Amino acid sequence: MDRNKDASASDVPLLEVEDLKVHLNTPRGTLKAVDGVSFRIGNGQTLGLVGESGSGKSMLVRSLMGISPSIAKISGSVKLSGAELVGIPRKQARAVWGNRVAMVFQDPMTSLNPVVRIDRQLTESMREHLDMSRADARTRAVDLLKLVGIPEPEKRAKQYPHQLSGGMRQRVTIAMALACDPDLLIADEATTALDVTVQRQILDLLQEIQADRGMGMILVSHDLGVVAGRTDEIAVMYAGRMVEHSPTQDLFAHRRHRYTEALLAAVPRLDVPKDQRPRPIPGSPPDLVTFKGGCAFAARCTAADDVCRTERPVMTANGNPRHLSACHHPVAVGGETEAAEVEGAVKTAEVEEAVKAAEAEDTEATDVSEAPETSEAADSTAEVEEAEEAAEVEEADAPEPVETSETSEAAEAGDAADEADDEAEAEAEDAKPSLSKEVPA
Amino acid sequence: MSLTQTENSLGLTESGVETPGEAAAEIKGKRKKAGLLWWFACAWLGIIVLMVVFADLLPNPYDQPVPDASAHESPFSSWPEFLGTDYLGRSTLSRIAAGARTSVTVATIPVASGILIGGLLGLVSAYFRGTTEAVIDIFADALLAFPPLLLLLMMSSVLYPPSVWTITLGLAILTVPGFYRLTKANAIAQSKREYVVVAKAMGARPGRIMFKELMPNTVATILSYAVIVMAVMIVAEGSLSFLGVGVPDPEPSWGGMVYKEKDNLEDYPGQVFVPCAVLFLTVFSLNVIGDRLRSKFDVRDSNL
Amino acid sequence: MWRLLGRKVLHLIPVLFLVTLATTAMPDMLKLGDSSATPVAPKITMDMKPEDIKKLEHEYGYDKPLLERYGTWVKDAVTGDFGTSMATDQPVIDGIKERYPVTLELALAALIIALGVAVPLGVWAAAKAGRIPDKVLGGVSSGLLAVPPFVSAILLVYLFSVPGVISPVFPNLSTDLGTANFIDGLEYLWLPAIVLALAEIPQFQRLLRSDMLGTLQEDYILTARSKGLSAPYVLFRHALRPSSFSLITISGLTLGRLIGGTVIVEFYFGIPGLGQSIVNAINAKDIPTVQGTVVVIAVGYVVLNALVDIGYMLIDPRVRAR
Amino acid sequence: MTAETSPETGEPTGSATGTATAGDTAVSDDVLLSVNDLVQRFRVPGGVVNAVAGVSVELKRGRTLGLVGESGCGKSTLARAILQLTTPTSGSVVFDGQDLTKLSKDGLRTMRRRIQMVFQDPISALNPRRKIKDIVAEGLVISGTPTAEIGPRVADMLRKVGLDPDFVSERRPHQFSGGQCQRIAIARAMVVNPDLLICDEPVASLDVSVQAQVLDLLDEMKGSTGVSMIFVAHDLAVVRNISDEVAVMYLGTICETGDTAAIYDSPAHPYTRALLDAVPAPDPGASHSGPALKGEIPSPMRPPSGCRFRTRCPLATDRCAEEVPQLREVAPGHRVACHFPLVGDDVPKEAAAAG
Repeated sequence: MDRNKDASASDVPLLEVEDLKVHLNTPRGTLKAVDGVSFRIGNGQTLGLVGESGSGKSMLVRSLMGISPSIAKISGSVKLSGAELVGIPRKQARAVWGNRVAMVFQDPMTSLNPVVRIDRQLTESMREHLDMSRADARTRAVDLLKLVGIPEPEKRAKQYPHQLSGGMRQRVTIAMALACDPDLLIADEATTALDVTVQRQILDLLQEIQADRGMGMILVSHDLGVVAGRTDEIAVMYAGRMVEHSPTQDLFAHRRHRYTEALLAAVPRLDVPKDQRPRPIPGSPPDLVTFKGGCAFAARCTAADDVCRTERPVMTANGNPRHLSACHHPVAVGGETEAAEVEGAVKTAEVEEAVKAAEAEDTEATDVSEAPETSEAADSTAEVEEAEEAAEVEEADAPEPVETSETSEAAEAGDAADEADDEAEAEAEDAKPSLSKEVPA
Repeated sequence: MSLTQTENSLGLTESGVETPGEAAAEIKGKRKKAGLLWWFACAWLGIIVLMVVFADLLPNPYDQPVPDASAHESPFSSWPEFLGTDYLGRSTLSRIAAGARTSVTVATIPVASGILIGGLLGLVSAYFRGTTEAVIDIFADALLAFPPLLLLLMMSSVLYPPSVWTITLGLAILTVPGFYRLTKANAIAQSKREYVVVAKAMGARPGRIMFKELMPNTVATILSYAVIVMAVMIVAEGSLSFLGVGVPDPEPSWGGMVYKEKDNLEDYPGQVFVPCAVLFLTVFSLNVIGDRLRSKFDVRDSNL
Repeated sequence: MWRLLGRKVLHLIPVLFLVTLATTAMPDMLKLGDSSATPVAPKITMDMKPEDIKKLEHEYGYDKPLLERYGTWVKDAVTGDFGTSMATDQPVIDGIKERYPVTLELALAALIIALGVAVPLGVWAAAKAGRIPDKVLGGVSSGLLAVPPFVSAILLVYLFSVPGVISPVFPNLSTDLGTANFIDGLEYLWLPAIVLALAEIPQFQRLLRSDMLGTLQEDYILTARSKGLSAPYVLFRHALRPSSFSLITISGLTLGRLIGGTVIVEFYFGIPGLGQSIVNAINAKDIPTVQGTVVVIAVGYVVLNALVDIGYMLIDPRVRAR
Repeated sequence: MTAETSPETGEPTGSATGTATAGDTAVSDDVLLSVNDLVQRFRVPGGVVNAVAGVSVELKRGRTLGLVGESGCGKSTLARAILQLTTPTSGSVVFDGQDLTKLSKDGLRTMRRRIQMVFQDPISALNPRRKIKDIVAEGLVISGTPTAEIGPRVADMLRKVGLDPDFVSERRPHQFSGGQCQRIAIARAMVVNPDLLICDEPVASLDVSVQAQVLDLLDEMKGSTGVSMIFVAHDLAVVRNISDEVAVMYLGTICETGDTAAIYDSPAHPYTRALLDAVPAPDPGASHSGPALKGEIPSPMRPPSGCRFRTRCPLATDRCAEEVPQLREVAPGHRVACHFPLVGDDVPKEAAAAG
């Protein structure tokens, strides 16, 4: 454990991403999943990365971990403590992945190998990167399990993942990510698959560990609520680009980009009066293969004009030098909070009108012209997701056809699930997380 | 490919694992263009069809122009016997063409009846589950408990006298459990999907659910497997005839031709290898087409 | 898990009942096709009158109703008595005892060869999916898949110039199945075993390849890769095991099928195994021998299937937990 | 086993309070659905799951009930049991005066037309090989609507959910995005003019921006047709705007029910409180108001004795382990199953101190 982590403590930011592009070669053309993103994270800082599905946020963080699909072409620059990561030999890069940068995935049910005991999954990266003996690694593994709040760590270490509940498994994946004491922890939608109560536990845990160890952290989420209270800075992504990047407080107080504004208004929240309803964003994101110029949000934006449709906005600071946004018609910077609120109220009404109008259009006239576009957008979203999911089977090989796995599942069900009748099976799904093990009080 | 492969190529092993097709070699959306192999396979099957249709224009396959023991003639020595003649002096080309009729019979009829009976039982079983399923399962499992070739042998020992039709009947019985299990597995997988639950919740009757909801999503898979099962059927008939318990001699059959000539391998290899090659090419073509269909439908499904 | 096991065993009983009943009903089925056919055909001589045949059928008990015959058959079979051969007048069980080891050895040898070749090729193809090695392997396996065993047998014999039909004096494998015997047997069985293996290799290889590809799509492979582990490590330590369950299951089943499926090579190579005896019995219309041999093989197959299922539960921790 | 039986033996008393309130309203015609002491048990390997352990709820005509709880709390099972998609172990489901559990197959089939369902995953809820117009028409075809009428009604309904019938009719589901598929699913449900719409997590798998679209659409439908709704969700924030009443479920039982304002403004059950606290607010200034709930929902195969929530409750005392709390009214129409409710006569502070 004698890596010199302090070398970077001075001016060099922990992570520096410059004009990162992740382009996927699909049969329809190049899909610009991430299209020129730049940001930095200081030591011990937390960045919230927010966006809808298909916005490229997952693709972005996966390209940092070397697990983007093989059809992806990565260009630009990613520097970890000043050392370039893009384009270096795989062997060198492997020394970084899992060691100095580690990742927690979305679904704890699928991100642990079901047939490998927990202790081995925990120790393997220590044995790989830190050259630890089996016994030392095991001791540390048990310590890590204790650290992430797993009761009876000794016993749990010898179990298989399915013997743990969802929340416990996510704790295990966090322990796994912490195994080599990384400088940067990436949590890719780490709580999306969990219940709200458990989500809060896991977020608290992440925050605590981050503060304790002074790690950098990227919290990826589609939910502005998740990142609001737990990050230093927030970056909002839309259609493969960053549209707004700002210190957290400032973003919520003076959001500039129309997309951020719309996203915030769409979140159902408890801290506002009941009559202030979440407002939908009409339409869907553009197709990232065919999308050409202009602002990607223009088609859904209530403030869009011809400039937005033709000219692509660039990230500019407007007032606060640390608050960047890429919008031709940014939301006015409200000086005082009260004034902002009043203005917000007026705006609300306005936008509501506009949205209604847009919706009416959506339903009646434009649908003929718009629908093909949206369905294609759906396609491209699916592509991105699919690509995001695709493991690097070299040369872009076949995702196992869904039907196959299902058929086999069904056949298995046909055999194995004689055990419980149909209904019970359906139910078992509902009760699965809790069936695995009782939770200590 | 052996007859014993039936189960595997149907993807109907106990754990229900499908044997992969070329499916795996294709990425979603990035569909392979129909390659050379595909066109070759289609062309070959076209030739087979031509043979079946025009077999009567060739010399009579039962004719023995030179009725003595030294009747063999090597390939390419005369027309229309350019594939040579067999030990009785019968035209090999004619017998290949007439054998194609046998092969087409044993390939299509059992497969069609297997799809019909097995598919129907599969849908019923997948919809009702419970006792219905358990009872049908027992019969299917009992049939599957015999290694396929063994079952055929057993049947050919009692279905007497052997002919194309008794063999077709035997093969038909053999295919039913395979298609049954495939349909069932497929339909059960779907019945967990919510659109089936929705249909039930809307008050749809069992027939409607089986035929409107479950069947459309099963048919494509079944048909693409059917092509591969046809290949298996052709091999099965060939194997039986090779053992001398299949289509009896004057009737032409590719396997039977190999059986009769196998002892003359040293002297007249052509008489053995010509039917072997025809059998191989046919089976190979069917496999190529079946694999491609399968992967195509799989890809469609995975895009949903 | 134990419940699952119980259900498997419960399911076995009716299946075995149907299997044995079907074989007992063989003489009756014979009459369905041709009412003049008789199960005692091998005993009939030219000068026999229909009454004599009836008498003969009565002697062998074929005139009794099916269920009664089934009862007798089960009672005898439990004590290891499968009746006497019509053709040789030997107890059927003696022939089976003598021939079973030969067939078993042949099937085992074929399975070992097939797995030995297919597993590395399957992993290799999955690792190189879409690249040249995978494409070549895919082509070869598609081709192999279309070669029926009787064709490959003939081809191999022709290529290696092995005399048309081998009829060696087989060592008596039945005394015991020790290693010495196994190796002795291989001297005669290697070529037939390769023929059998050739038919299984492409299937095993394709199965493992596609299962591996499926596994490589899983999130936990991404997790493993994000830990900076090397590609071979991920392939063998994370992907191979969860990918091999179906292969293991299938190889178990294949063994069962091979025991009943060696007919063709036994027939062609003149190997005195169960398959050859069935073909001979069919040609001699020796129903008791067919019946006894088929039952032994089928029951063996069913039981093996059940064992494979149990084995599957033991190796997959997810199933084990149920 | 004792742990399992004790809440059940305690249940009848619970439903007694339930029927008391039901008694008042049963006279009036406006109760559309009343679920009485519904129990749904499943045999699974290793035991029996009490997915729904004695639940009584009531829904008035034209109202919307939000059913909220963590996954595994039995809310989806309850929704399916109401529809008789599973056969309830005991209890009754009275819909418009008829007990669905006692109906014949045919009677149930007719009745089902009046209750429709919308599922969580819109993509798996639509048959991939059927055209949109056939999917939407399904309910009409099943109910024997004349063919001539079907086309126009389908087109009309598609328009109502914001889709252009000329464009979508001939297409298949995979050509649409998740949000559009959910609109189609809603069209399919609403085209038969149901009296009750059961929505099982209809927005959980959608993006936030689309969530609001679907919620708006449902609200619009409710306004224009007067359909009653049961809205199942795991997220209290989602149901807030759409529900008139909310029932919070925990481990197969209802722990709190009341009108929306009461539940959100003055939650009485510590579990409801915790659920509210756990919803992340998109506001960096807002801090969580209570401590995080510890642990996870216990196995429904071995529910804790007494109050099912006690293993995670910050206020639990010995009494909670021994006595099953019954639903009781803390304010008009606001009922809670807790020995130490956060509102009303008991003082939670004391309890907290005692614990």
